[in-house]
Amino acid sequence: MNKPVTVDLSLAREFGLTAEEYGRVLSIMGRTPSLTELGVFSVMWSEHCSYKSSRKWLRGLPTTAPWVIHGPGENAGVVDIGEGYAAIFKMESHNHPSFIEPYQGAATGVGGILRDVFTMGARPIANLNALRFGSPENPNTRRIVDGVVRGIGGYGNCVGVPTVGGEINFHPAYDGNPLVNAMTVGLARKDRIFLSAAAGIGNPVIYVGSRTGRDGIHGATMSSAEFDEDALSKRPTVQVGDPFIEKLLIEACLELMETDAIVAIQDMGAAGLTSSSVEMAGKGGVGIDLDLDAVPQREPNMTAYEMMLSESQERMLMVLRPDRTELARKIFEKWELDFAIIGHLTETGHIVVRHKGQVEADIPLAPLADQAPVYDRPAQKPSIPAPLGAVHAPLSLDAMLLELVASPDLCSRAWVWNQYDSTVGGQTVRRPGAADAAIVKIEDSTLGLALTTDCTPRYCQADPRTGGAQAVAEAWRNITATGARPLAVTDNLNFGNPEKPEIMGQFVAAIEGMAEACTMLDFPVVSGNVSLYNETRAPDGSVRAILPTPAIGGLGVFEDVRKAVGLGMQADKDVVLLGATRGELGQSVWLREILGREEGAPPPVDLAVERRNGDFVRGEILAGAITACHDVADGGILVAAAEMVMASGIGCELESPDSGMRPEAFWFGEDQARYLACVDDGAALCARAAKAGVPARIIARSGGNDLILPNGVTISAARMNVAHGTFFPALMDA
Amino acid sequence: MKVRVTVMLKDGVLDPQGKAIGHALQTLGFDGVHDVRVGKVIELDLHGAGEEETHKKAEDMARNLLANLVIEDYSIEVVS
Amino acid sequence: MKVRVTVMLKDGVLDPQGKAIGHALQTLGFDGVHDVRVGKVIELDLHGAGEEETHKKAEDMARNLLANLVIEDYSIEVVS
Amino acid sequence: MAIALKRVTGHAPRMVWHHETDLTGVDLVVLPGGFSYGDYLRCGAMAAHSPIMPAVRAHADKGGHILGVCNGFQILTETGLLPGALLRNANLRFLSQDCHLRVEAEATPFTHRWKKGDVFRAPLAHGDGNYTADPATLEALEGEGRIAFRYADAKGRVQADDTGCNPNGSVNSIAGIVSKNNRICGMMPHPEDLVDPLMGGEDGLPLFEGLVEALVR
Ligand SMILES: Nc1ncnc2c1ncn2[C@@H]1O[C@H](COP(=O)(O)OP(=O)(O)O)[C@@H](O)[C@H]1O
Ligand SMILES: [Mg+2]
Repeated sequence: MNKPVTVDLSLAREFGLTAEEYGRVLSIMGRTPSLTELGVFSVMWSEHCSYKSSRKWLRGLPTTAPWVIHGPGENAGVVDIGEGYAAIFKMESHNHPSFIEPYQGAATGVGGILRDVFTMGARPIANLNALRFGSPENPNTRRIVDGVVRGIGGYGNCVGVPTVGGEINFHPAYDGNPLVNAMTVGLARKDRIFLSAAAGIGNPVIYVGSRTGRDGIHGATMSSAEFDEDALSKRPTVQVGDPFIEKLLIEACLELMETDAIVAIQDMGAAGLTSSSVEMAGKGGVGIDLDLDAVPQREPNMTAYEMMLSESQERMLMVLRPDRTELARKIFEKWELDFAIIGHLTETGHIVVRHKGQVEADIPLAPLADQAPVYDRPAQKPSIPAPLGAVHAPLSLDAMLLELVASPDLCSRAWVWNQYDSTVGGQTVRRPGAADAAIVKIEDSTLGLALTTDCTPRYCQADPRTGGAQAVAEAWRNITATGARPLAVTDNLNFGNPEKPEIMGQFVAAIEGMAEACTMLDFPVVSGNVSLYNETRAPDGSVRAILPTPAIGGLGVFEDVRKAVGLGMQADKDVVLLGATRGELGQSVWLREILGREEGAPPPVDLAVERRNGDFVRGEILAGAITACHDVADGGILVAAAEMVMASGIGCELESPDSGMRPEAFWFGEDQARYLACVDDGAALCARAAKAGVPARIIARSGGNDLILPNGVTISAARMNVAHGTFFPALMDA
Repeated sequence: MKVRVTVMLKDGVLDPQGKAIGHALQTLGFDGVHDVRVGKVIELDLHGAGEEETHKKAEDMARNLLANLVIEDYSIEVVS
Repeated sequence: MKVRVTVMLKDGVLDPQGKAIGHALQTLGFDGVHDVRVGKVIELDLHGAGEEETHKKAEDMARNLLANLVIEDYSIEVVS
Repeated sequence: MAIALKRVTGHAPRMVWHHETDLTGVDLVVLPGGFSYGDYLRCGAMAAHSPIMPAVRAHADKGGHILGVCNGFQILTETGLLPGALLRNANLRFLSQDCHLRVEAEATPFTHRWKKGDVFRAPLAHGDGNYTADPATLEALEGEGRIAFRYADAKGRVQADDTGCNPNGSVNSIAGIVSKNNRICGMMPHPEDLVDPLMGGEDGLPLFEGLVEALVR
């Protein structure tokens, strides 16, 4: 970029701006912008930073509740969890970088979301992730899974934050476009939350963390472009993470946050110095002057353009009280991190960037924000899927069960989570696989958090509205099944190209479904992220979008974490099925894995029923009646029962359903709002359920080490575990 | 024949290990340490090929597996 | 001056990484691959010393930090 | 680790910054786990040279007690306070799972609450826990009864070439060793993560209770 370039429409187009948007830049500036200025506009107005296609619809999500302290708009969402504590959490995607370089893409995804959380004053206490990969048969999938899993573990393990949960799906729609959504949960005192709005004319602007290199320039605009063979040539933008520096940065920032030095703080995420400085000054309604000569640099001869757009990792921007600058410097020096005063706040309302005695950019901040494009893109209402006709089981119940528990979407994820340190910090009460949500306790209190990520993309593809609602409902249900009270969600909306009406239609419908579920379940959205343009262009020119994937990260709270229950079967209990079963096989895993068909409508989501059933189950758990609980989801009742048996090695004998429906519909149907629960006295629970209007029936008695099917066939826990545990090692370690 | 493939991070790509090692050396009292970069060496024993062919084969291996060309460069040296 | 310190596992110490790479190369269809060993290279830029002194310094660094002599051997090459 | 120590001793341990140089008045030095310096280069290699380490060595020379867990064990081998070294796990992947340990030496301050042959559960979480040492060192360790713990299955069966019993591939299934004077113990698994029923069990408690008892004596 050292050779002079002409700034014109064609360059603006290369930077991802449309002709109309470039025209707007010209009118705001009243002149041709400099290269650096054009860079600032292009990243600030990229889909990633401006939410120009999604903003209108995001407003439809409920974001408030008495326990919500900060909803969307800050670096992460903040909820009150009692005893003076707040939980701070958010989810963010690193899809495109993870396709280009799986290890570093995933690792820097974890690093980025950690920074969003500790920026607000929280110590990160748990990480989760929601992953989607291409078909296991695709030769690329193995490489991507390997890199992503190593990257997530490599970064999280090294920083010392436990990775406690997540989800994984495989589908050919993700072949050229995996999804890596990372979530971090942090803990803060609720009266010690740090925000990003800059204030105090003349206050110093401070840069801390790693030095700036030429990493990831234009990452933000790249993440808003679909993939083609060109993606390979864009590879040099890969960023490398340094988790050890992140660890130091966390400790240094938290130490500084104990003082009164910080006026405002923001991580440098996508579009680095540009977005952090523009957003901080913009939110505070002040101007900002930056002197790039003071920016710690890793490489020689960097230009203003490069420094403003670099996405080097592990950096933060802060506005400090001037009389505390030296105190802050001492703290960062103790942690051996770079610390530099790179500017100050002004009353000009402009961002002014100087480098080597030249003004490289001078942009009025208000129009940069206010006139950012917002699109109301045409959206085509998704068609209603045809109901599934009659289907018949081709195999015996036991054969189908074994096939299902071994299938890619239902098999054991132990190979994955065994590479994540899930216990570091010593607060993990339930590790991955032990309960429907991960459970982390709050040190020196009886409080605990239940954490989960959920989405069923095949439902969303068939019916985005139902799928959006189902994702929220399932997160709520998973938290409920541990006994925790669901509080709020973060989301990561992964979709294809919004310029296509059918994709926009999916997006709009999914948000409507989510909004409805969040409202009915008192489960507001407090933070989130949108990732669009998740499409791949095949060499033959055809373009394929991913399945619509609105991943939901849910958080719930325990007043007394000792009351939490896991999902492992316990001996000598009645196993009660709660919730009604109609045998919904449309879009079920059974239909796909056993009959090879992806058809029909997803199971309907009745939010009033969801709430009623869930509130009842949670009450029974907290009262001590239900001692183990598992929600019934993918694979239906039989898979849920098998999972309980596999988790503990304790078996159960299932009763014949006597339901009037075909066995495969009863056992593998994916009707929502259902739970399996272990109780001492099943009849008493059923009686209480009847009073509460919750359908309930005893379906098994636990004991021994075998799952005994109603047709008399016996499958040992050990045999199921072998089938369950084979897929990942066979795919990855062969 | 013995061949050595050396894989280093590309210039401009952050090398956290190198940085940390440089820092540790300084702490140990070594001065004058400027840039430190860390890479991998893979030493292979390839049977049944001449020097030129061994070189070509190693190059193939580097491109296909040993180096991640997104962030790494490689160099090849036939040792014996 | 530039100096390169190469650190390899001692003969006799099992090298699972080398084994895995050998296996992967075979799967990729490369034949004739016999022994594979994996090591580290650390490239250092040392200012203000002649060749001999640079070598000595690098040797010190290798013994003190860069190699673990219980399991590793090192070799030193002054590059420029 | 700090939580476990507090639970057992009733008071919070003193946290020492790696730039400090003084350990006077300390009964027990614990080098906990946790990716010192990012585990770059080799696990524990850089931490082994941090300014506090001469004081740790002096503590050892005076016959003081030292426990190194996970990264702490790696640091102890890097400094030479314990023999051998820890290589990459045999399967080249980070491992985070429960394992079972068989107690091999019962006459040390770290193990005297158990009997030889006892089996207990402990979580492990490391990428480089594959213990190795040269034959002479191994012979000495075995001969002098300095193997503290071996990886085993739940029934106590030790089988070095079975990843079900010996997850990281350690030579002779060695999970933990002690120094000649029995005062320094290094181990890869984390007994401190199982000292509370809420967290899944109290399997690790005997180590800490025994240690406290030995220190008081
Ligand atoms: N899908 C969504 N639902 C709710 N809030 C969202 C969503 N997407 C983004 N947000 C909110 O918009 C703000 C900007 O998000 P983002 O650009 O991802 O932050 P960052 O600058 O940290 O990358 C955040 O407060 C985020 O929580
Ligand atoms: Mg942010």
